[in-house]
Amino acid sequence: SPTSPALAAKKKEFNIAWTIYVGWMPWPYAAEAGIVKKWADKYGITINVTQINDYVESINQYTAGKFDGVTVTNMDALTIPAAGGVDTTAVIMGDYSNGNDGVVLKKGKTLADIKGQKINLVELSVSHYLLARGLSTVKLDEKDIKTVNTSDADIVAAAKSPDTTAIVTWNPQLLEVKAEPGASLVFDSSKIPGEIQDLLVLNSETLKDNPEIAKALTGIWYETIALMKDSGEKGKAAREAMAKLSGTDLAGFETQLKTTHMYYAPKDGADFMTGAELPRIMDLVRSFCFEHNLLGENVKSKDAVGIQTPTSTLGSATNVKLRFDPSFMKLAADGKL
Amino acid sequence: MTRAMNVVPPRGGRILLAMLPFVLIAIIYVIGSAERRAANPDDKLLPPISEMAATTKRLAAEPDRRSGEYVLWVDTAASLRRLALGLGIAAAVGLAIGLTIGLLPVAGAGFGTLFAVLSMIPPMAVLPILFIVFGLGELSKVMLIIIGVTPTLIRDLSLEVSAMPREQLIKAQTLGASTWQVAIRVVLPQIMPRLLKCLRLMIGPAFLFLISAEAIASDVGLGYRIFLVRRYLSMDVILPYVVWITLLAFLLDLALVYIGRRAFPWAFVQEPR
Amino acid sequence: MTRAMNVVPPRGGRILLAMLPFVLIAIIYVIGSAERRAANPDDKLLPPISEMAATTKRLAAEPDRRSGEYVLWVDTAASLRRLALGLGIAAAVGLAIGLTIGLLPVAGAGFGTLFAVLSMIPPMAVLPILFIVFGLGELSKVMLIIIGVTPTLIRDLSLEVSAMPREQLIKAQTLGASTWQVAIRVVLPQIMPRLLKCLRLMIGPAFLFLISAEAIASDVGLGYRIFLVRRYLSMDVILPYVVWITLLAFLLDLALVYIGRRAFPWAFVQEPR
Amino acid sequence: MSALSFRNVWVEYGNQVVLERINLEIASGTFLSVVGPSGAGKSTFLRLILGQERPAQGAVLLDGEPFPAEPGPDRGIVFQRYSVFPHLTVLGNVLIGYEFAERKFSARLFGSARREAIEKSRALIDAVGLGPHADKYPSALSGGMQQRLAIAQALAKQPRVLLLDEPFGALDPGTRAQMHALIKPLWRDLKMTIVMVTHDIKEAFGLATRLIALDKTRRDPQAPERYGANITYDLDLTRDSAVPVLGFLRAQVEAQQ
Amino acid sequence: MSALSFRNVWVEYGNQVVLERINLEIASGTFLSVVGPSGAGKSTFLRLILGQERPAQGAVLLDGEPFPAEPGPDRGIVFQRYSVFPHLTVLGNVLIGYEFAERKFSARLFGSARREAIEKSRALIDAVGLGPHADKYPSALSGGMQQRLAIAQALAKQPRVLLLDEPFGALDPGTRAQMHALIKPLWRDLKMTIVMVTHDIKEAFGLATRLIALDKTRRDPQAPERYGANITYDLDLTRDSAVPVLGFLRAQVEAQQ
Ligand SMILES: Nc1ncnc2c1ncn2[C@@H]1O[C@H](COP(=O)(O)OP(=O)(O)OP(=O)(O)O)[C@@H](O)[C@H]1O
Ligand SMILES: Nc1ncnc2c1ncn2[C@@H]1O[C@H](COP(=O)(O)OP(=O)(O)OP(=O)(O)O)[C@@H](O)[C@H]1O
Ligand SMILES: [Mg+2]
Ligand SMILES: [Mg+2]
Repeated sequence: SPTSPALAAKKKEFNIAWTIYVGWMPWPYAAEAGIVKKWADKYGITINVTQINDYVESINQYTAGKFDGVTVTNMDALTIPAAGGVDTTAVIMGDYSNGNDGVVLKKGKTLADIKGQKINLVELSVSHYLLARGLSTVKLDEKDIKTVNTSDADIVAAAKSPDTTAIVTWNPQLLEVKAEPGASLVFDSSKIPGEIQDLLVLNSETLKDNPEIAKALTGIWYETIALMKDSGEKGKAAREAMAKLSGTDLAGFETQLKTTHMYYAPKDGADFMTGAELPRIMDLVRSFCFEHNLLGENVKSKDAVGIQTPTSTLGSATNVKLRFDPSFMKLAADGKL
Repeated sequence: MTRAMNVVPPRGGRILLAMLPFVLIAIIYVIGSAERRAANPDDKLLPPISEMAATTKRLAAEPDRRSGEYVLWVDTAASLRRLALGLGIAAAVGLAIGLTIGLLPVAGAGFGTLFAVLSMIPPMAVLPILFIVFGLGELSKVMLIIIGVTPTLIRDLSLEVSAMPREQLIKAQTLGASTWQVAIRVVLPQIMPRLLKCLRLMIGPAFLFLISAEAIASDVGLGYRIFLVRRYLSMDVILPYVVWITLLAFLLDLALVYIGRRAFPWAFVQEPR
Repeated sequence: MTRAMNVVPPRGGRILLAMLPFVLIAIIYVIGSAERRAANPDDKLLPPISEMAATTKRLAAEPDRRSGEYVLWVDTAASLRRLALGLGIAAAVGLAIGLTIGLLPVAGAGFGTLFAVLSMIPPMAVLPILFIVFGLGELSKVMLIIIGVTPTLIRDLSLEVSAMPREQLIKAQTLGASTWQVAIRVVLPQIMPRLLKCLRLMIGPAFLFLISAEAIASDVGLGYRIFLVRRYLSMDVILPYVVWITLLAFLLDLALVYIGRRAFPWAFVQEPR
Repeated sequence: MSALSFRNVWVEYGNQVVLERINLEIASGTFLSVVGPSGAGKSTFLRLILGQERPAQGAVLLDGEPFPAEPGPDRGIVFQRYSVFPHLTVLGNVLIGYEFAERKFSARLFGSARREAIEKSRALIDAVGLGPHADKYPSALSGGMQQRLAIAQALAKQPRVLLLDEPFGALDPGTRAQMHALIKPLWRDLKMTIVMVTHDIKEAFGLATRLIALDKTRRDPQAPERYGANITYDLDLTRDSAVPVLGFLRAQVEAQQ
Repeated sequence: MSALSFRNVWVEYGNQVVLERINLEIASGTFLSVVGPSGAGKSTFLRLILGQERPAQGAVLLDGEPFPAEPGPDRGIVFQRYSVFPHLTVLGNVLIGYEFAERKFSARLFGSARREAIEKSRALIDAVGLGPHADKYPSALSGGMQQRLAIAQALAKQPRVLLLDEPFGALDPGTRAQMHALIKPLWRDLKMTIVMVTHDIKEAFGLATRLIALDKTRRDPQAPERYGANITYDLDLTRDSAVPVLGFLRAQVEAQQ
């Protein structure tokens, strides 16, 4: 269709969608503080940063072509746009979850106690992935438990219900669930560091024709998170604003930030992308996705969708749909933006 | 020349006319789908009809790889059970309270405003409280339907009762009827057709609440499946499910019309124009 | 002894009776809240009324530290604008189509089934498509209300038109009226009270759709705020918002009743019993 | 005993006075005809006796007692507009009176009690000439047939006071004569008090033992709503003297000559 | 010209035959009275002329042409049950006929055209005696007043054929005489064809130039629905000869003696 950015060549206006999550709060702050406009002007383009409340809807809209870029986790980038044929490139490796996602039991103290329980979680999400990874560490299988799909917006309320015994969720909901009397956190994402990544992805087609959008976005990102990291008054004000935007206060926001491994330095993000870890992680992720039919019901092998990292290509080389491109982070690291 | 309002299409023409807009919609869909596929061969948003048919066949006729269940039928059974329970209880409660409020001025004064206000509360917004009170199991799903549908039923039925010709209520009293007798022999049978009509209008909202409840916490059901596969934009599952839900709702609607015509022939004597 | 159905409470008693259930609910809430607080001093589910009052004051009377806006009022204005637009357009479209389908047998045959089917599609399930087609701006939120409300309006109004006494339509024709004249001078004014009644019944669903739309894509509005704080289970914000929405809806309802009585006195002459 | 008294009764709708200063004693067992021009307040007069309308001033008494302000089985009514139960067949419409009386809770009869009630109902239905239509719903009856059904319904309860609002207006002369032949002996045997509104002067004189005319006695052309109707004629028809021609009938008498 | 012809017309509801083998020629300018027992099919007969009902067999012709199968301004009607527009005042109910005719699109009159139409309407409203009630809604009118309003409404259009279904049934004799005095000259001056159903034999004979009686000629007690009504009497009232007593009236005549 003519609105599809896949067909668009040179353009001047770009739409980026974001959703509320601790690792993505720099985006609205940057928009509000004028950082977005500053960098957009520098590259002679316009960037609209739009909030979508529903995370899945934001990715769906990106996949349908309504947005040129979106904030997304590595797993969802693979299963929704990439599996949906939209060639997608991750240009910013923002952070990975280092405890932001967790498994909480109301009955039981260790992960092994989960056996036979009913678990409330957002099925087929990173929570599900975390659970699967956790189960494998205690030699359990998904057959040993029962999952109940529970909306992320309502999971805190669900956790209060007396008949709920096990929950897998992410922050800020995780903080609320953990605080339930008698609840214990038995597994979290800090046990699988780097596996749940928060990215900014762009449509590869748009990126190829308009590299300046990636440059502008990278510039915005690193300027903003530098502010966020700042320990002085300016940093505090920025973090407070971000907290407000995500519906919490400074203390709550900083608690969440603690369990988020931010790549404040562009070089660290780029290094992670070019490292040997990434292909191993993506292989784990795509295996999980394939086993749960997330790559499409008719897909016969986990190789169907190709994933390209700077060091290697996983799966079909002729059907690469998810790419990791560290070049813009490198430009930032080199101060060439 | 005959006035437009007096032109009655013949029986055959009527069926053709009724089909026409559906055929048009199907054609528009096919074109839209083909266009998107031309631009992106893996497009998931508007899958071609052949692909949806294949998915439907797999969901309805092949056991699931992991659970061994026939997904479509398991989902349908679970959802219909919840829907039937919810609508059934809502109908009974709505009928009883609506009749009381409409017939007794004292009850109307005491509870009319209450239910007018209750019917305005968005049920989704108070879900957390519902969860605590009714748990996360089947009960809370059925309750969401009941809570969503009953206040409207109550309001509509009580308005209907108070709009009944006063002459009839007076006539009944001159025939010696007590309030209770008026309620069960005069008012109740006369609002039953209205109840059916209301229920027909409420099928849509009831499905809406059911799907929302299943989207929030569930492990089986039509709404569960739709929201599960929404995670990877499987429109080839969502669209057939939506069509299936619409078909189910439409059949339920037809069934209610049929029941109405059989059970309350007097209400339909003059209806066909 | 007077029959229960003939006991009419006096004016003052009626108001007292109407208040009673609300007072009861408030008392139950206060007790429940106190109990939960006693068990867990950090309980968030049923905050005491004092806490909710403080939160409300903060949202309504203190400018937001960052934006300088009065959150409650900004949310209310945004939501009411969407609601008014959505309901207004739905009413106009519903009236036009409902009247046409009810009055013209050909239109009824052609589109009656279509709208019966359309009214059964759960709008939430096709949300992704709606957002794609109508974008993510104000339009899609208004559209969700329109799509959710209009088919029901169309069905109800067209049923109402076809239930009009045939004698009146025939009388109008013997007075020389064309189809168009029958529509605007005989049918339209007589279904206006019904439209108002329908709109009253649709206020609840309209708010539901609005809140759902705002929960998915928005950055201001009553539904957005509820969605935003739901993850923290901030019932001290959610409950006042729910009460506020209910109050708004109830006032809207009263306004529609008032408009109906002023504009269509003939429809209410016999109503008070 | 079922004597009715009106003591200085006024009825008003908003600022329109409909009836004013009505003083009337109706002895038990009277067959009272009420005549008067259209819109005079005849139906309103009946509604007062029924307890459906309360006087703005004054009181209506039954056997000297203040009136129960609600309709009851002691006062039957046939309304001016057909008012049968649309959801019951002809038979069901008559039967329901017996069912109300005999089964307080279920209001339904079964077995032999039902057969008996059906028999009584059928006799009444045959008497009003609806025998072949016993299983039809009211919507399939002609206007006059519905009116006859309403009459059968009211008679089933054998009320002490029977109120008839133009009961035979929609009937052809043949059927009307049948109805007269039905009601007169019932009135005599059951010692009912009957109040009948009619426009048929022959009928009014032929059936009744007493006749009153309702009409406005004063008119203000600028404010027609300021004055209500009153009793302008009150004739005892049991005396064997000549009956005076009613003033307000003159136009009609002239027109027919 | 407005002559009506019935050629072997049958009307059936489901398996019930209502009218059978009706053959009738009604000359233009006739004032035809239709009498017959309740439920005979008189209203159905009018609905046929109106185009509201289609015959199961046979044809109804207007001036020899097949009938337009829909109601039109050439045929006015006053229904048996009051059928005025509830959402318009008395004045609005009469006015709307003029508005339909003169403003195709808006169906509303303004300015001097409106004033003129209001004048004509008021004259009619005064003629039926509703002058002081011109601003009331129908729900605040008595039964007879609604009926008079319906008459005024139908007369406003001066139709070629006027159909009256017991138009004066709910009126007192005085008002009824007024209505007769109103309609007779209009019929003469406008050369209308009037078909009037009535139960009042005096009225039927007094106003009409021709009278027909509808009744069943054959009855099967086991299956009353198998036979429909037919024309049992057809009297020309313009001849100066004695009029025979109608058979089906005997009961009534006897009862009144
Ligand atoms: N609900 C009402 N609201 C206002 N006025 C009313 C109402 N009902 C009746 N009226 C007025 O009361 C007066 C008497 O009405 P009523 O029905 O008693 O007359 P009636 O004598 O029975 O006439 P008819 O012979 O035509 O039936 C009328 O002028 C009428 O306009
Ligand atoms: N909608 C209908 N469905 C079935 N039967 C009907 C319907 N309308 C009328 N009938 C039947 O048709 C017959 C004639 O009815 P119609 O109304 O023409 O009688 P009528 O001569 O006008 O009687 P009345 O003097 O009582 O008004 C009746 O026996 C009635 O039962
Ligand atoms: Mg009256
Ligand atoms: Mg008739």
